[in-house]
Amino acid sequence: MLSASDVIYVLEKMGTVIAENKEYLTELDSAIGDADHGINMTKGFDAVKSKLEDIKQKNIDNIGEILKITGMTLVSTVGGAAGPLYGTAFMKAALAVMGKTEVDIRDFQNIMEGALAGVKMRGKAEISDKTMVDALEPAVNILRESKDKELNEIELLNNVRLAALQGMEYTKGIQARKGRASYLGARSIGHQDPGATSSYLLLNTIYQTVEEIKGKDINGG
Amino acid sequence: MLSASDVIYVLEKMGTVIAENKEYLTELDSAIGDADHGINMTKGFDAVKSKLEDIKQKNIDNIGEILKITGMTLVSTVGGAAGPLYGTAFMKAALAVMGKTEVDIRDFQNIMEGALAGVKMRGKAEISDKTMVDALEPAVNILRESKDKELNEIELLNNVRLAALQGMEYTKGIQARKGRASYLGARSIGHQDPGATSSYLLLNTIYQTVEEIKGKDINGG
Amino acid sequence: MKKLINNPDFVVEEMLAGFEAAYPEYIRKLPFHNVVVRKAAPTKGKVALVSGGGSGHEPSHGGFVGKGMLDAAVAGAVFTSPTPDQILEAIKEVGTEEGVLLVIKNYTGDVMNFEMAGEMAQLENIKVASVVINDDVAVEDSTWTTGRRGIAGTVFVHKIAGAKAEAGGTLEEVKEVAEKVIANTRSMGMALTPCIVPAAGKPTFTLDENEMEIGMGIHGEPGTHRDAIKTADEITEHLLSKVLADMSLADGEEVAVMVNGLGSTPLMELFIVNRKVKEILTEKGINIYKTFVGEYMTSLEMAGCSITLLKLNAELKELLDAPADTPAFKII
Amino acid sequence: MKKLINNPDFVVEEMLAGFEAAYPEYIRKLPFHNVVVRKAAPTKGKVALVSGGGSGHEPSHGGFVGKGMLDAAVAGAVFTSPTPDQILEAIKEVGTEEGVLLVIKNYTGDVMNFEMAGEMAQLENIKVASVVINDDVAVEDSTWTTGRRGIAGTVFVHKIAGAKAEAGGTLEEVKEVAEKVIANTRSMGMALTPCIVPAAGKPTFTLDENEMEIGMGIHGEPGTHRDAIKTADEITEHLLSKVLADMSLADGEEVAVMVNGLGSTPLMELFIVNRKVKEILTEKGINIYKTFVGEYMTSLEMAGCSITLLKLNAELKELLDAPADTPAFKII
Ligand SMILES: Nc1ncnc2c1ncn2[C@@H]1O[C@H](COP(=O)(O)OP(=O)(O)O)[C@@H](O)[C@H]1O
Ligand SMILES: Nc1ncnc2c1ncn2[C@@H]1O[C@H](COP(=O)(O)OP(=O)(O)O)[C@@H](O)[C@H]1O
Ligand SMILES: [Mg+2]
Ligand SMILES: [Mg+2]
Ligand SMILES: [Mg+2]
Ligand SMILES: [Mg+2]
Repeated sequence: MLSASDVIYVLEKMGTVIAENKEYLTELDSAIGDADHGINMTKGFDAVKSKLEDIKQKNIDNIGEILKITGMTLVSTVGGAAGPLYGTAFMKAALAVMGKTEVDIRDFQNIMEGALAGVKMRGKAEISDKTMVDALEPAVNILRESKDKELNEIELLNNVRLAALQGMEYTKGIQARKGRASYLGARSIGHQDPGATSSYLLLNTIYQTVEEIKGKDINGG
Repeated sequence: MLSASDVIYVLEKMGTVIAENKEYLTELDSAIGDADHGINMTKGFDAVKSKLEDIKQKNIDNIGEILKITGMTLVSTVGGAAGPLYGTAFMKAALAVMGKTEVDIRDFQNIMEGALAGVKMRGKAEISDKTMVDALEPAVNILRESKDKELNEIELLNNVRLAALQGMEYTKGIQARKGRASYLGARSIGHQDPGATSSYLLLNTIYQTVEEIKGKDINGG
Repeated sequence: MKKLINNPDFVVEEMLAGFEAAYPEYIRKLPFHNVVVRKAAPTKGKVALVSGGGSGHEPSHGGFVGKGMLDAAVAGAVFTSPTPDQILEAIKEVGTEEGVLLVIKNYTGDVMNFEMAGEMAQLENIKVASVVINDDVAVEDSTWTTGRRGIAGTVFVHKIAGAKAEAGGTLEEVKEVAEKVIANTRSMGMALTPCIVPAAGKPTFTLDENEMEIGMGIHGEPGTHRDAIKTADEITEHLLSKVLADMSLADGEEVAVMVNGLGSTPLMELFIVNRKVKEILTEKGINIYKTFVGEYMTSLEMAGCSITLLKLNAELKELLDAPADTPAFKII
Repeated sequence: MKKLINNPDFVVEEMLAGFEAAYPEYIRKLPFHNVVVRKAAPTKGKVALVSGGGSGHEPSHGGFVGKGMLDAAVAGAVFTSPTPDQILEAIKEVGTEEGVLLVIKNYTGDVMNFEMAGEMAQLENIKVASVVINDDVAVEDSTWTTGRRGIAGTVFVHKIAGAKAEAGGTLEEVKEVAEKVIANTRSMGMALTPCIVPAAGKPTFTLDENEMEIGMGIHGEPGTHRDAIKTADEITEHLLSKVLADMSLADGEEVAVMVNGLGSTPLMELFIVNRKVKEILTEKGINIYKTFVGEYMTSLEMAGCSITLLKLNAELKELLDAPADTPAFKII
């Protein structure tokens, strides 16, 4: 179980990680895009950070509301392709937990289902198009497959982020069919997709931050 | 005494020397001007060269006519400041020997008087304005002073070109008051004037070529 | 990075302030939004045209706001599509009962952001339609991919759809003629030197002293290939052959030509390119109805050019010739 | 040297061929001469305006040939004044009984070549007058020297004298108003990077990555000094303070502003400069009547800009607003 303030903490960590990887993401985008993915994402999460201050001030504990504000902020600050995509992802994720003040691993699955559906609806991309879908869909699949298994939550989140990592790595070998990189045709092969990379970084941040939170929590799991 | 074909030969040599010094003159012009003096002069003397072919073809032996054609060609091909200046110089020089088929050292003085007057009329420059006048006027002064002296012609031409050389060197130390270099104000000090340099090169060519012609001539002086 | 700027983070805002200061007789800027609209917007009784995209392509798109062309232009960050909220403000400011046409260059980001804005506008009961420009033949076209990029041909869409709207066309008619222009416009470009996005501070790509990039995008996206620099005539031949190969232009047909500078290519060079364009088209019996040489869709200070052909018919010619009065495009 | 050219020796001829190909509705080129004239020249009953100079400053001067501005433009080699025979051809082609005004930028070469052409034209019984433009305050003015250079302010002379001629002014009147413009126009420029003359193949000067040249000429002539690059606001302040120091502009007076790009400076940056121009003038209570931002008097691919102010009165305002229709300058 994560509380609203845990969720806020995770979102803040996401901002930190994106900022730390600003140059890296931009570098990746310069090879097959227009060299702005890190810049745009950092701008967006910086804006999210100040919105989170507002949220804390106002003691908003509706996690759906928090994710919706995050999504709307990303939409109106990131721009480019990533803005509408991540924005829609967070806004659709918000619908899955609207009204809730705590979320468990099954809520997280619903969040991720919403996020993935949002990205695919907005971007019309499928797996293997060399986009963030290649990181997100395998991650969601892990959550789906875990449904009937007995798994430690942290272990599961680790598997989720490993699936995203694998998806991110997978984008290196394939040709882009969506987004700016698709204009390169075969020249896009050999380069890792920036959006899949930021998606992995976000899922990795969830895993690491939840582990940190749970480590502090004496009840564990 | 120089014949019309000697004069043609001198003019051809001038073209060769200017072409050889294309980069040098342009380099000088890049320091205090617009880096084209060598380019413009070479273009002009290349055009003169082909006009001289015409002249030879047509057996024109009127030295005044030859100089006039040279001047008009320079005016219509060099452009910039040097075009009207050298063009006018040659056209005024032509007036001094119109109709003559041979020229002696006193004719040469008249030629140079005409050239200098032409440059000064067209450019309104005086000595010490850091222009070609600084090379031409001292050269003309030598010819004027030689009027009553007994001097070997070659020696005299040597003194003429040395005076021009000195004038050219002199331009290094002074501030430009005419032409493009004048826009630099005090920043023009320390640089040698390109036009004074080309004027020296032309007078030096006259000296060297006449010496060459006279060397071949058993009667000497 | 040698730039006449103050702070890389504020270039768009400061540019728009300077743009507004320059052309008060044509446009006004919406306070708090990076949106430029016609001075007297909305124009009652007329379909409104809204376009825009990342900044760095000036005079696109703000320079084309005015009589006979756009009603609003939305400026994103440099080379980054504007966000839906900004686009929505533009739509709301200039929208009329006749509706709004969104003129979008085919980049995933632009398409998605404009689409979201359009959805929001429809929720506010504004009639919205959109067209997507995809004139760049350097990119392979396919329904499985994002398709082609929109580049300089965009300006012809602004001009002709703008004239149709000014003439009282309905939203459907304006959209239809815009699509006619899109279907008949092909472009291709090349770069001699890259450009530097202010916030990045270094070139997006690098080219050797004797290299050029063929078919690169107007945001510095890589093109089809690199090659040793060739003569202007050879480069023109190559670009034009690609453009022509993708159009069905019969002997005797008419085109409009645009030779577009990407930012730091002197007009002199663009005219040298145009000389060869004319030579090649004349050889093929293709008539040039009108030519535009200059900077229309730039890429900051990139050196290079693009060549655009628009195949004309009587209707398109009339609309191309219709008066336009904007800061950067005037037809008298 | 990265340039879209074929042969450095033919750039001017090929440019003019491409220019003629682009604008047959405006101009024609004289065969065998690097002269561009109005399509229907001579214009009977109207004083003719002839200008020109070295090439490399495009759209100056050919781009300003047309209704309400020039009747002919003579193109010299790159950065080199045209020769008198070319200028004479222009004068003869467009000259009318009302006479011809030569509009000359103050460079020794230009002045002498135009002067010689004028002398030749007078021998052929053509009435000729001339004005010499000297707006560049970077250069010290003095009757002992050549005086100031003519730079971007030239375009205001073309526009206003052109309007006066179009309105039926006599040669004396057109000359008088041109001199009024010259007396009230001041400019100053700066460069971030040099340009390369095609025939030379290398930059006329070099600047370090963090250096700029203040007050340089439009042919790459050195300026007043070098300095570390400053912000756009600081640079604008410096240039404008020099310009203002040389004009008597009282509170409430009106000016036209031109922020001119030298070749490779993005419009974005010119607008950032214009933002500060507006701020400073507003502070001083000086009213901006009209602003022109763009490339008017370039220096091939030099990066940098110049700022020009023209002090206006009722007459000059009316003439500035008069219609003009040329390839590169239109007033509707
Ligand atoms: N249609 C799409 N569907 C899903 N993801 C996409 C799509 N188009 C682009 N992306 C993702 O967006 C990333 C690029 O984001 P960004 O650089 O911020 O936007 P832009 O391409 O507009 O500059 C790509 O790496 C890719 O992962
Ligand atoms: N008014 C003048 N009188 C005499 N010589 C002049 C004058 N102005 C310039 N010059 C000469 O012309 C030279 C420059 O010639 P050039 O570079 O060909 O012309 P431009 O300055 O037009 O590029 C100068 O070095 C100077 O000697
Ligand atoms: Mg990107
Ligand atoms: Mg010179
Ligand atoms: Mg982008
Ligand atoms: Mg010169």
